[in-house]
Amino acid sequence: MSPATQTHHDTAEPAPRPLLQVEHIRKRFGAVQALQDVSLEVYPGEVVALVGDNGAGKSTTIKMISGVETPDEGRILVEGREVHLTSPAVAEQLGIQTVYQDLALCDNLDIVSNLFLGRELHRTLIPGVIKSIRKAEMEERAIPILKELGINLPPLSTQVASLSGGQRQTVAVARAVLWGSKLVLLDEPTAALGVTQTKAVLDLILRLAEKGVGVLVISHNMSDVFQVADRIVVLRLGKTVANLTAKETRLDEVVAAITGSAEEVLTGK
Amino acid sequence: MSPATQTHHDTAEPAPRPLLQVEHIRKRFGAVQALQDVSLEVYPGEVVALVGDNGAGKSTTIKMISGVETPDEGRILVEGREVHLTSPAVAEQLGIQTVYQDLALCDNLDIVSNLFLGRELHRTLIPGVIKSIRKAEMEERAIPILKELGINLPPLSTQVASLSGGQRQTVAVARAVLWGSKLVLLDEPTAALGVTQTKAVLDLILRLAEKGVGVLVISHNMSDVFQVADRIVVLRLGKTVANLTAKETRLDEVVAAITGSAEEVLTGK
Amino acid sequence: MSMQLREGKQQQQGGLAGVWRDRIAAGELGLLPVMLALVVIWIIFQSVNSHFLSGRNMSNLILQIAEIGMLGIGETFILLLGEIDLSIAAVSGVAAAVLVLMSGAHVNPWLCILAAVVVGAVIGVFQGFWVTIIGVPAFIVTLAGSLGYQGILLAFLGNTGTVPIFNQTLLNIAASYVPGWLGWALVVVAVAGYAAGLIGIQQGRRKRNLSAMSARSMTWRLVLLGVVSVVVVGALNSYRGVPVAGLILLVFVVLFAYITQATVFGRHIYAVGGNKEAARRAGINIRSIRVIVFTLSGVMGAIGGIIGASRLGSASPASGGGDLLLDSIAAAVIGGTSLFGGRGSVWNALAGALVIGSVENGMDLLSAPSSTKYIVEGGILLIAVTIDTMTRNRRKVVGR
Amino acid sequence: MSMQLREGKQQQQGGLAGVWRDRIAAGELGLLPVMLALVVIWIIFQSVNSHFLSGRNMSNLILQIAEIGMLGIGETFILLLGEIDLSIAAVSGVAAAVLVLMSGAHVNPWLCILAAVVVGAVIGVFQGFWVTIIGVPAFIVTLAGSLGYQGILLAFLGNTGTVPIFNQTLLNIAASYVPGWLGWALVVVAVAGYAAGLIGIQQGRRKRNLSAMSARSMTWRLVLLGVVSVVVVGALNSYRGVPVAGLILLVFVVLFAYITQATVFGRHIYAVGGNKEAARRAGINIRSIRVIVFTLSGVMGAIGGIIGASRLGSASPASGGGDLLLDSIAAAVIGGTSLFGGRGSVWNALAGALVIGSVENGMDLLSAPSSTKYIVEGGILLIAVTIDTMTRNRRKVVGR
Amino acid sequence: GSSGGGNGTSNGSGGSGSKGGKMIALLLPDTTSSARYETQDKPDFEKEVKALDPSITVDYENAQGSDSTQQQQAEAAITNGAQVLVIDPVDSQSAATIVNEANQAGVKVISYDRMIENAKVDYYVSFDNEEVGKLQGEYIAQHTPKGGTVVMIDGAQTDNNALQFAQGAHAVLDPLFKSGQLRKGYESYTPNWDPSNGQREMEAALTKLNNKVNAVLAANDGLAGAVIQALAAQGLAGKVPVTGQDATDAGLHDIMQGTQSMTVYKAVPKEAKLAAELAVDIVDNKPIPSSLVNTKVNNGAEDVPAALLQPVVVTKQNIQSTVIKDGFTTMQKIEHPSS
Ligand SMILES: Nc1ncnc2c1ncn2[C@@H]1O[C@H](COP(=O)(O)OP(=O)(O)OP(=O)(O)O)[C@@H](O)[C@H]1O
Ligand SMILES: Nc1ncnc2c1ncn2[C@@H]1O[C@H](COP(=O)(O)OP(=O)(O)OP(=O)(O)O)[C@@H](O)[C@H]1O
Ligand SMILES: O[C@@H]1[C@@H](O)[C@H](O)OC[C@H]1O
Ligand SMILES: [Mg+2]
Ligand SMILES: [Mg+2]
Repeated sequence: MSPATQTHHDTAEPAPRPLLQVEHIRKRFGAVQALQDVSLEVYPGEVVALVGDNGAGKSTTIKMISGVETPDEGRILVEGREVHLTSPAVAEQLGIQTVYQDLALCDNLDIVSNLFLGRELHRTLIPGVIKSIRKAEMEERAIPILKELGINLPPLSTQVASLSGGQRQTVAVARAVLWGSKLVLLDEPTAALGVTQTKAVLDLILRLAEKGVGVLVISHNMSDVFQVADRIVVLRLGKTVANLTAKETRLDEVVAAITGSAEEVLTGK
Repeated sequence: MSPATQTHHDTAEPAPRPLLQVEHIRKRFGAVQALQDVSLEVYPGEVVALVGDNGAGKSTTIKMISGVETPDEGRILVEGREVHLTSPAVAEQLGIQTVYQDLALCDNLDIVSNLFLGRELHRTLIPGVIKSIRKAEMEERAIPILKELGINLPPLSTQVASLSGGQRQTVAVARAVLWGSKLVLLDEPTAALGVTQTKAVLDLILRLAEKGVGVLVISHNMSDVFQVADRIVVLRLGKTVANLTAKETRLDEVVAAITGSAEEVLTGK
Repeated sequence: MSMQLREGKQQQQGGLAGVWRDRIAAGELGLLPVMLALVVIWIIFQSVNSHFLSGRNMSNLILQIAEIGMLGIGETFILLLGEIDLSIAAVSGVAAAVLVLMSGAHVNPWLCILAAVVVGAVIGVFQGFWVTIIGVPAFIVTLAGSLGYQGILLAFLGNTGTVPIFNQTLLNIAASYVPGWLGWALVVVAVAGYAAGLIGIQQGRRKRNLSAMSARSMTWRLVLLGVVSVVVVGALNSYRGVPVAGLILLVFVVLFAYITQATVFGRHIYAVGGNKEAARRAGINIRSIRVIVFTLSGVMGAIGGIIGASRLGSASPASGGGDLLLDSIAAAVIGGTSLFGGRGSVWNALAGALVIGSVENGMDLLSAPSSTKYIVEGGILLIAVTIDTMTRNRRKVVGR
Repeated sequence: MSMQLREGKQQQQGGLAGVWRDRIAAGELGLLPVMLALVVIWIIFQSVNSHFLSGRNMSNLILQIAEIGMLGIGETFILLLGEIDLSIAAVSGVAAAVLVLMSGAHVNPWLCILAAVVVGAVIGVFQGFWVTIIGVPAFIVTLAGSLGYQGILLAFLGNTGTVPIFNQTLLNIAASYVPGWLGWALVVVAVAGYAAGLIGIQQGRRKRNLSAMSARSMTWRLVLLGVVSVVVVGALNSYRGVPVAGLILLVFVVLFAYITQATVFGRHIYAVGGNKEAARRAGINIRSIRVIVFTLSGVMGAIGGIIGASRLGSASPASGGGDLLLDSIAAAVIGGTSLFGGRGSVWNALAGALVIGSVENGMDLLSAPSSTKYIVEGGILLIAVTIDTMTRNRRKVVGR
Repeated sequence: GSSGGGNGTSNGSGGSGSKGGKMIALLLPDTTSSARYETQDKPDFEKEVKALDPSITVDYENAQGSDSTQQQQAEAAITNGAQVLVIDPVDSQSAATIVNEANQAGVKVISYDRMIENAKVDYYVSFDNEEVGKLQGEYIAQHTPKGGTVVMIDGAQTDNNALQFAQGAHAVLDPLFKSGQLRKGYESYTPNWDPSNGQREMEAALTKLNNKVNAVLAANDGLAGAVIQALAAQGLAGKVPVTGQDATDAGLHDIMQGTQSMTVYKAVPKEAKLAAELAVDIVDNKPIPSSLVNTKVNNGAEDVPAALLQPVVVTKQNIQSTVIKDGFTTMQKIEHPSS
């Protein structure tokens, strides 16, 4: 029923297996039906943009895939196998890394600790009991990645509580880039970024895709979307209403799908 | 030394008194000199955009004007008189309203309560002691304002903790619009907003200015900036490095000032 | 585009059942889980000892929780702010000492009460000042305070030991009962008042085209209130009537519930507890809010102390000691008030005090050995709050 | 464009004085303010009673704080998580009871110790499970637990009353001293070990081109450690040497300071305490972290109980009662550990225990009347933390 | 259920079935200041009642040191239908409220061990608290060398009894302090009767007096144990007389070891037996034999008919003829207090 299969992978060459398949998920919070029927796919090396109006359910969708919330109905498949993402740890182990819209950093820890949180470089002193942190190595590894994102940062031992909005966002993005091995989910990763930093992040997204990583990115900025996305999935009121190949779509079509002013046109397409 | 006087008010007609003057403020946080030398002015009915790279000190500047932080050095004048903004309450009383980058909402309260926080409509039962809240009136007044911002919202009695990013931002903007009588400070007010909602907020900014309110808006989105701003103030590494009239400036000039790649050109201008 | 305030539509959609389903899903159950736990506790005790639900024992229970209830209210205010008050029990002891000493010097009993309350208020102001202006954590200020007030209490009573109250007015606070007919009249007033308020508010909302409670829902609430109050007053009248101290507690609960839920000051308490910085940025004078709340806590401590002294007929160097402090904090927390601020209500404190009081009262009726009592009390407490936690399980996901 | 990691540059700019100025401005003073308060307290007591700083009294002081110190460490772990443990004192009582009863049955002393620790651990696991998996607030679980364990203690000792320890090994825990020469040897080892560690780390950082501590700064730290430990050991050796129980406490502090500051597990505790949801989203198993921390707290409670029993030479139904609970929480909080999670250190607990212990010890030396004792204790506590708060005043703006 | 009393069990479960049955409530103050309440008073009292009239149930409550808890427990007992309250008050003054409630409900009250002041109490069965302090003081007076230094570790200032013990001791010792025959080197009340506080106080005393301590008046055996521990650390245990109270197994053990010198033995079994006889006679409506009630004590409200027992000083010498002979404890228990 949805045009989900109509992607640019649907060509003559043997279609690779999708990295991620989200099938008809639904989610209700108390009186609010946040997701009614959401389906989407991400192939390896593909950049998919998830767009939609405020409150359309984009962040909720991402939280389902990253294991922060669990769907009421519907299935999620990773590399063809159904998975039960009961916690973010499960998603991480599957190689899924996420930048959340609210950034989710530990304010009381410093920049380096946040970058490596849950994945600290360590030396095992007593197996299974004491793992000593390799602080200097962590700092050493952090520097080039942050540099790549082109941002002014205070000393790396600064608590993230005192960072500026863009600096915080950069830390969160760097974290996902450092660890995302298969699928990277980015919820408005450039919302707080300056011109140069935005460009750096978009470049990074493209480079990740080149390496074969699947990228699902949420953005309200259509020019960013068209710069990086292979495919554009549109959510409206908790439903996927369009699944478009970026190259074959015009901006106004996407906007129309978002606002719902031309639903018929698109689904008829 | 700074080109701060070079505004479009610098014409033949008698210059109105600036609403806000920020003069050479400095601020240090521990080892970080966040602001080195910031000066700017906002006239009644004028929209001033404050732009700069991430970490340039934009939010810190706004916090000085809204009374959240106090400068180490320098002066702030409102309507020509030096003011000591020792707390946000002081700024509010001067008619200054602010949308903060981190939104600063009370997650445990509902939408209406957040909109009216600190300014609840009430009926005085015992003078100075018991003021009973007029809940229904507050709700009634909130509806049209939220409608104007064109956003989907769950029931108004929903805790803001469960709102989407854009919904939260809308609540914060609506709050400032409701109460800002003289000067409205907006720190990236459209960062989380969709296309339609962004347009609604930009329209609102223009309407505020028409009413004679001064608006100081921070944004990384240059097209937004050029749509609404009369003047553009550029910060770099905690210093005001340019003060440009929007109509007479090209995009690349602003970007150059932000990144510092053409400092000489601009100051020489 | 279209702004869809989904409210009206959604609430009608599911009808009453739908509303309840949504509420349960969202964990918005208010007092229900605690009340459920309380009913379970009562059924268990009644089945083991048939005196438990007798009018006489209910009357005792109410008097037994009067002091904890008062302290629990004060502590609730503090917890709503995200602070803690470890001195409230010690304050009650000092207030009790002031009361009995002044009364012993034949001061007019009302003056004695006033003096005790003023002492509580002064202590509260002092603590509020130290927490707010100097910025020392409330935990430390009130812990240090608690030590200090214990010292003061000893300085007052250390050499005389226990001082009895002879004044009948003071003794009557905890020893008199409302006559039967007046009890019934109060039921009528309460139900009628609630009905009037409810209908007034909902009509106002309808007039403004806002979502309003359905007539059925309103009827249900009124019937519930009516049935509960008839049963309680009936039971109490079968003994000596409604205890005045219990009525005072109820008045305080209603009054403060109103203040927290429906006044500007109350709203600001929640705001400060939810996000201090956001409240400050909204221009709220968070300092004065905090000083006032600490003062209120001191006053409630003093009022609790007065009721406690009246009930015990005396004050001693041990007044305000023992488990009183932890019991009062627990009363607030059991009811569902968060230790992290911004969530809870004064009604919770009453419910929590009832849980604690019922457990202690029930165990006393069974006259079990001390070791068993402790273990069972701990167990019931744990189970009661576990029921509460499980029924509002989804809350965790939504909140914090 | 250019990423400017301002670190290196800035730190060299101001030199040592500049670093200190920045630190004071940022409120990053660590233990200094508490230590300052402690020194003030010591000077005051010494000037009132010349025995206060005698080697003998210092030795007593160390033994007196050993139990509170152990409990304070356990509580610090819990507070770092943003939870609270109200049962730690009761656990120490139960562990003490297990110890004396088994020892009375002539069980090998090491087995007795092991059994007591295991009991603490089991209790900790149980509580951690209930808090984490069922989701009942720690305040309630540990309060209920505390009641339950008091009951168990009574069941154990209610019929016998005080049970003395006869086993010399157990008594020796709190009654033996390190010989003088060994004390000095320990100073050498400590300073040398610290020097080696410091130099190793800083060289590693230099090699990697990261900002590193200046040689001058390192020398200062070493000299400070050297002087303090020489003075302390010298004083203690003038009496009987370093008390073994004090040494055990110190070893625990150093060990746990290492664990919290330098291991993955420790980092995760801070993360969970700072932002539970962020930690969860980072893939940290917050459940196991919490269960482990509660277990640790139970174990520390038990160890404290063992030391307490050894010192008293017995256990009784009163073990773990009195002010022990509030004192242990206060030890952690006075040192600067936040009740809201994510901020603090194990060293704080030691400093806090020293403050509390010094005040109590000093007041005992003065043999003031109880009322004075309470008032002065409260006053000193308040002033000590006020000093701490004021010196790190700017912290408030930066944090939370 | 209301199946009526008479099942004769003396444990708690009797409470529910005793409506209309015969019941006595035994209300004791705490479990921590002394072990006696759980180890002696309760079992002895219950045993005696059972022997005298098996149809009577005993409703036992312990207030854990809180006077308001005790009030709650008294109310529970009255609700349960007790005809007699045997109360060892947590607080001698505040318990008057309980007596008033009992009077209103027609329930008789025996003030047990501690007097309830200013209330219409029916009987008083006890030892004399001041007498206890006097015995301790006299022992110190007799066993301290002239000019010797005395340390006094008193009980909790929040416990009325502790004040009375201290008063008794001071009545004996103050004249000696005044005349210079003895010197008071240190005195402190001990918060909560907590031995670890007592240990700290004794250490402070030793430090302050540079170990020149010739006698220690410790208010009870729990504190005596802590004092001995502090003395032992200075090698002084057994060299300095230490008093005590309650004749606990641990205290008697220390007396046998020679580290504690005396304890004041309050023959609890006798006290409990007396109280039980009185209570049973009241419940069974029997006349009270005048041999039981030997005196009257004024409690501020009236002269209360009283049965007063003499506290006895127990030392190593008379241990056999007192506590052992009375069956208060056994040599086996003294040697192995944990069994
Ligand atoms: N935890 C929650 N509890 C209740 N309602 C929620 C919760 N999370 C999301 N919602 C509701 O679900 C809807 C979708 O929210 P979501 O955050 O997914 O939107 P979004 O598409 O990310 O919007 P934005 O562009 O503004 O970030 C919103 O109406 C929101 O209010
Ligand atoms: N409370 C604070 N403590 C320490 N450093 C701070 C604090 N607030 C801001 N800073 C530092 O001051 C500098 C300026 O921060 P500010 O938030 O003003 O930047 P900004 O221009 O708003 O950036 P962005 O576009 O990313 O929001 C940053 O380097 C930041 O790390
Ligand atoms: O027997 C003593 C008791 O009377 C007192 O109240 O508490 C301490 C005990 O030793
Ligand atoms: Mg979103
Ligand atoms: Mg900013």
